[in-house]
Amino acid sequence: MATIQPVVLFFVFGVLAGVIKSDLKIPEALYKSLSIFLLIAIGFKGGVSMAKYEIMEVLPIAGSMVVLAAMIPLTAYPILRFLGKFTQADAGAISAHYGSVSAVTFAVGVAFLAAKDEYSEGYMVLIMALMEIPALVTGTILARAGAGGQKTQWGKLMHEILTGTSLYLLLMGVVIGYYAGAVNLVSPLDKMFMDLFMGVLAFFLLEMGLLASARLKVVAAKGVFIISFGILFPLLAAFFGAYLGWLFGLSEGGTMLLAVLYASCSYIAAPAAMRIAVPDADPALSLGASLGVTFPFNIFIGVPIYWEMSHWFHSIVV
Amino acid sequence: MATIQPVVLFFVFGVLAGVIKSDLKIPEALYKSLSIFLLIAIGFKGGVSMAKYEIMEVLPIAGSMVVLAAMIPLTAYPILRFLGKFTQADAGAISAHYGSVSAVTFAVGVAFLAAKDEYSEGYMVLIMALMEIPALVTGTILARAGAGGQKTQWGKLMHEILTGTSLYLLLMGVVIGYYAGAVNLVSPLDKMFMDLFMGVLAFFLLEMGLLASARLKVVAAKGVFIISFGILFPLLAAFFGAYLGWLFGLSEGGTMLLAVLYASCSYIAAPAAMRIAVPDADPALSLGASLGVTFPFNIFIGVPIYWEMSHWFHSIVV
Amino acid sequence: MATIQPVVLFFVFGVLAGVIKSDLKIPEALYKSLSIFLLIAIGFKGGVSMAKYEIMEVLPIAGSMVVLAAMIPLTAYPILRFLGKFTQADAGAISAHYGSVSAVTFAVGVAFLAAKDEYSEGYMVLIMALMEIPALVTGTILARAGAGGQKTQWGKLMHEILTGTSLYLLLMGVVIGYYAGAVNLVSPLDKMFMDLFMGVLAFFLLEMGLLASARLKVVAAKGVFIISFGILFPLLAAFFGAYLGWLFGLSEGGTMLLAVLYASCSYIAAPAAMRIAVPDADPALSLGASLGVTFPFNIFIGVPIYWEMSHWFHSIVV
Amino acid sequence: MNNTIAMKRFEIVIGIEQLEQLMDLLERSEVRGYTVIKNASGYGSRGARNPDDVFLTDENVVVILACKNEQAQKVLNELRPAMKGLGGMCLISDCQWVEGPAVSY
Amino acid sequence: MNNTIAMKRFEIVIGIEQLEQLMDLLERSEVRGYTVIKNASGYGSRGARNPDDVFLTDENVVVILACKNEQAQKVLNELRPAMKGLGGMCLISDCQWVEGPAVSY
Amino acid sequence: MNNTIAMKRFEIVIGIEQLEQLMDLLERSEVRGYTVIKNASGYGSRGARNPDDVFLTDENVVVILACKNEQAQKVLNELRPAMKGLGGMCLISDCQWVEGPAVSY
Ligand SMILES: Nc1ncnc2c1ncn2[C@@H]1O[C@H](COP(=O)(O)O)[C@@H](O)[C@H]1O
Ligand SMILES: Nc1ncnc2c1ncn2[C@@H]1O[C@H](COP(=O)(O)O)[C@@H](O)[C@H]1O
Ligand SMILES: Nc1ncnc2c1ncn2[C@@H]1O[C@H](COP(=O)(O)O)[C@@H](O)[C@H]1O
Ligand code: NA
Ligand code: NA
Ligand code: NA
Repeated sequence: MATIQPVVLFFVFGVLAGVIKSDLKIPEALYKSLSIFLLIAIGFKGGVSMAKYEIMEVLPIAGSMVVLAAMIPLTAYPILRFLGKFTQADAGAISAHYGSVSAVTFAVGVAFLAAKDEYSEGYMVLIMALMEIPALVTGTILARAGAGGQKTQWGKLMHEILTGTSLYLLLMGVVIGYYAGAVNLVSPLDKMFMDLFMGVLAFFLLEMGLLASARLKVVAAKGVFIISFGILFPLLAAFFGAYLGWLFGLSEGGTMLLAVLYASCSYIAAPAAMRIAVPDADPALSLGASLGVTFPFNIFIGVPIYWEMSHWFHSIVV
Repeated sequence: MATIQPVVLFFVFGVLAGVIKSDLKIPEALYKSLSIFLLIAIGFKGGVSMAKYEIMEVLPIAGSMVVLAAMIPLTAYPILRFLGKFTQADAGAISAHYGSVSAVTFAVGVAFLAAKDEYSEGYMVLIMALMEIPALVTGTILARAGAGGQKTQWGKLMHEILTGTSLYLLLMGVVIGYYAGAVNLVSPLDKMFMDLFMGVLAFFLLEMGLLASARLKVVAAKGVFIISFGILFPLLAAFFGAYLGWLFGLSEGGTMLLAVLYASCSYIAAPAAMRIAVPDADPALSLGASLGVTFPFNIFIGVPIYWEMSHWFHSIVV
Repeated sequence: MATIQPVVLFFVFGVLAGVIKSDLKIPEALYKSLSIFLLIAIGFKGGVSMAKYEIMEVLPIAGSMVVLAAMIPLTAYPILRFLGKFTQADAGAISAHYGSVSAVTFAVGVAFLAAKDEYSEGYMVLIMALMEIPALVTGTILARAGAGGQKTQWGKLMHEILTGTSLYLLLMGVVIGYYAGAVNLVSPLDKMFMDLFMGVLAFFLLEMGLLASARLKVVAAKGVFIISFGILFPLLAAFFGAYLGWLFGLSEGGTMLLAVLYASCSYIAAPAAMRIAVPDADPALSLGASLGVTFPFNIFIGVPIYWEMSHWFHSIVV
Repeated sequence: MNNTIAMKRFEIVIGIEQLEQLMDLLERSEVRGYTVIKNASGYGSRGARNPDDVFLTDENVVVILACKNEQAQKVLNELRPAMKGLGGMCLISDCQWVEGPAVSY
Repeated sequence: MNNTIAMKRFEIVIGIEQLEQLMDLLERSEVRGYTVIKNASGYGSRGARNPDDVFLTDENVVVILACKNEQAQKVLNELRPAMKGLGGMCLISDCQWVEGPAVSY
Repeated sequence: MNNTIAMKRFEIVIGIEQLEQLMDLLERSEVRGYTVIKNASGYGSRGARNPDDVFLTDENVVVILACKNEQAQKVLNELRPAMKGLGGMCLISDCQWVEGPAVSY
């Protein structure tokens, strides 16, 4: 069994602070600054290691995995709509959240591999950045198809998706990291974007813990189905991701990261996009499931399981 | 004589900026972020080095020194009440401030030892975290005993003391540092919480200088007694602390740090607690003495003196 | 030809975010915190390397170059007033901006030299700090001389210039760096103020890009003259600076940095000072030219050109 | 003024620590709209209160609410006894609600 | 009160995303002065709106403007149809402008 | 309305750089309560003023104060000449102070 990483204990203490009603508060500006840092740093790191690949070799694999990510909301929707009895709007919006990804969950996965000294493909971060697009579009179609009412603001939605902060900062990090790697000038920037990564992640997880404990209370009131969904669906999605990673010949680390991406769900980009695209969905529902249930599940229990999944796939063939 | 550490010059420039009315301002969010960082980092560092001790060996010594810290407000109170002619409320509240501790003063002491390459016991930080409790409780009892008027909100006070940000973050740092040390995963987190410690302290001292210069003006108007108290009492408390440290067999560095803890006084946890427990005390008085007088005295003059005290105790016996 | 540094790509992405109307926003507190960091760090670094010189040797050279910087507004003014047909107030205020300096442009110059492993004199930073003074005073005289109307608030202006945040933090950094260098205690502070410099600069340039793209729109509406001025005048000033640097026997790197200082123009200290001294000047004009035109020109095109200028001067003599 | 409804405007200033209590009270009074401005400072019977002081933070909030004249007395009846514990101030004035946006009073 | 002019005071609460639109409208109505308070939260027909929520930010702004009685009807005529799209609320009340500062109404 | 006192409500908007001056003036007029909202932006005779601009910060503050009718004229007499130097605006309106909280007017 893997030892728990010290960094995730920050999350535990964040939750605990919420539970005991400590007056601990992370200034909003710090929270925003850290999230900007993390997105750039994740992109940068991926970009630097992508500089070692032929970009043209990578694109078809990455592209396929991005497109196949549309399968996630397509699977989630019928479960939510027909088993969970959610409205079309809610089922579609939640599907979009689960098709989309969480950069922080990904970062915890990367930290897990780093502690094990396991290799993974640098372009996973590119897949992460681009997976948002099919997930949010598919989720919106599911929420809206055949429904009357207000017309979907597709123009506004696509602008939001394509220029949204998360995608923009990740891609920016990738491009600059790639360039820095190519011209061999990574060095003074890595002191910030690589060396401090784990420390920043620690702070961020502390705040995430505070936020998650508030959200969990809200979603707990919504019943047991959504909580079960928030735990079981990621396992299913991860299995699919691990299968694809193995199929496409990723390393064990890369396969695990793809499982993490498929299992993780969004709490930043998706809520913003769904408010524009599906304003009649209840944001407390999707956010509660995503942040209050699936995020903690993934970073504590999911990540080690997904590593075992990847290991299992890679062991059967050889 | 010891050379002045560069980091305390930041404090001087903070004070100077206040004096010449520079428009220099540290954003509040930065101030709060830095203080969160410092508390976690101080705890983390202590926790990592505590991982080398048997925890059960440490607890009785640490516990004794925490309990004995209640002596500080018990000594301060009669001086303030009968020599200083302060009201019971004010005398009690000020006692609570001086019994409590300043993590930044402690950090300056740690930096002083680091510059000298002197060893100190890691669990001093645990003593610091826990000393708040007897100090604030004793101070409140002194302020309230026999006094009629509003009933003391003990429940609210204990919640404030036990879940207050400073104590929580320090203990969290200790626990995570201890765990990281035990499982040998200190490494990526130390880039943040250890390497950057002095730089963050520098920023923080700059802001402290700005704040202290404003507070000193206020306390100066309150007369010469409170200023003398703010300088002489810490010397007395430090002497007591150094004596105890030597008695309990601490290293020279540890003895000095205990002296620093006993001499330092609070400007974050204590003001918050005293507003709840002793609302009729004048916060400008205790805060002015603590931040405007004792803090600067300690970091410039006190710390080197406490080092000499520790040295003196350790030399007489051997 | 020099390769573009990765760090300036952050500026490009900042501009791009503005152009595509991304919702990317840097919290104001982060922006202010980073600028405080950069000013201290620039000063600190210069101070540390100044500790290697005899301070008395340096002062006359530095002093001369500071005084000669008054030539910049004196040259800019007639161009703006008679060729550009600006009002006396605007011409004076813009002159003050161009006589003054941009610490971030200087930092990009320093990073350029670092990537080339080129030496430069540490006291350039002292020149930068002090150049503000003659520039702002000369600009104000030009804007006000012979003009009736409101009396110039010289007292308030001099207080603003001498205690303004930029000058104060730079000088503070220099003094502390110098002291730390002299007593050989640079070590724990450098982890913050030196190692992280480039990473912080990256964040800052991202924000500068966002701000510049907004400003460029405003200045573009003001016509072609001000844009041409914003590109051509820095070239002229840089040439003068490079000539002086060579004349005073600076190294190639130092000569280039002096050219950068002469070419760069202010967008923080000067706007604040000019609002007090020349309230009837239009701040959108000077700020637009400085931040929207000259700043991007300098960091992308200017810096490599000024390096060639320095090289050229140094090659003709030898 | 045409297309407007005569209403009462309440303007309440209290400490932020009492905001939740006030919001519960307004909910009980079936108020269907209010606006909250945080981070206010001020001066009153308890002296100066200022959210910007790093060590001694006291934050006031301003709550503005418009309701029909009929409802105003009801709100007032609930509010008046509570205000004793809340401190601060509560002003009432006449105003005209401009018809147009969704009804939230 | 001496040295005062009878005027109308508008108090408008809308979402920040509509502020630019409102400012354009006020410019068209030749309003020569207004004050904007950002970062307001509130409750109305669309439920709670709160700028402090990290994930689901909804920021309200309060716009206060004083203008002469003559101009008030004109502003109102422009404002009323727009408010339907803007949501929020708009109150009008009587007030006295104290003469002294530069005229900006 | 029962249990209320008729009062005057002042609403003053000025630049933050003049706030201290205004507070001194209010103290001299023996005002015993006021509320300050910072970080306001606005438009007036000096054009747009906006605290969010990183380089050209202009912050307005809104000061609200309620006082008895008798005192209002006194405050106004102090305020009116000062407002010329302060710029901004000052509005006065009628309001009812709800009795309950400690007297601070
Ligand atoms: N009756 C009211 N009194 C005060 N503020 C209101 C009222 N109704 C609405 N608001 C404000 O207008 C905002 C938007 O209202 P709505 O569009 O109805 O959701 C709310 O969040 C409140 O800040
Ligand atoms: N007469 C008044 N006018 C305006 N605001 C007031 C007045 N009295 C009290 N306040 C506000 O209410 C807050 C609390 O008042 P108090 O409980 O009396 O200290 C003060 O800090 C002010 O912001
Ligand atoms: N007619 C008005 N209505 C509301 N606020 C105003 C009005 N006139 C001026 N102000 C406010 O007062 C500030 C300063 O005004 P001024 O000194 O005229 O530029 C403006 O930025 C506005 O916030
Ligand atoms: Na997913
Ligand atoms: Na103490
Ligand atoms: Na220049």
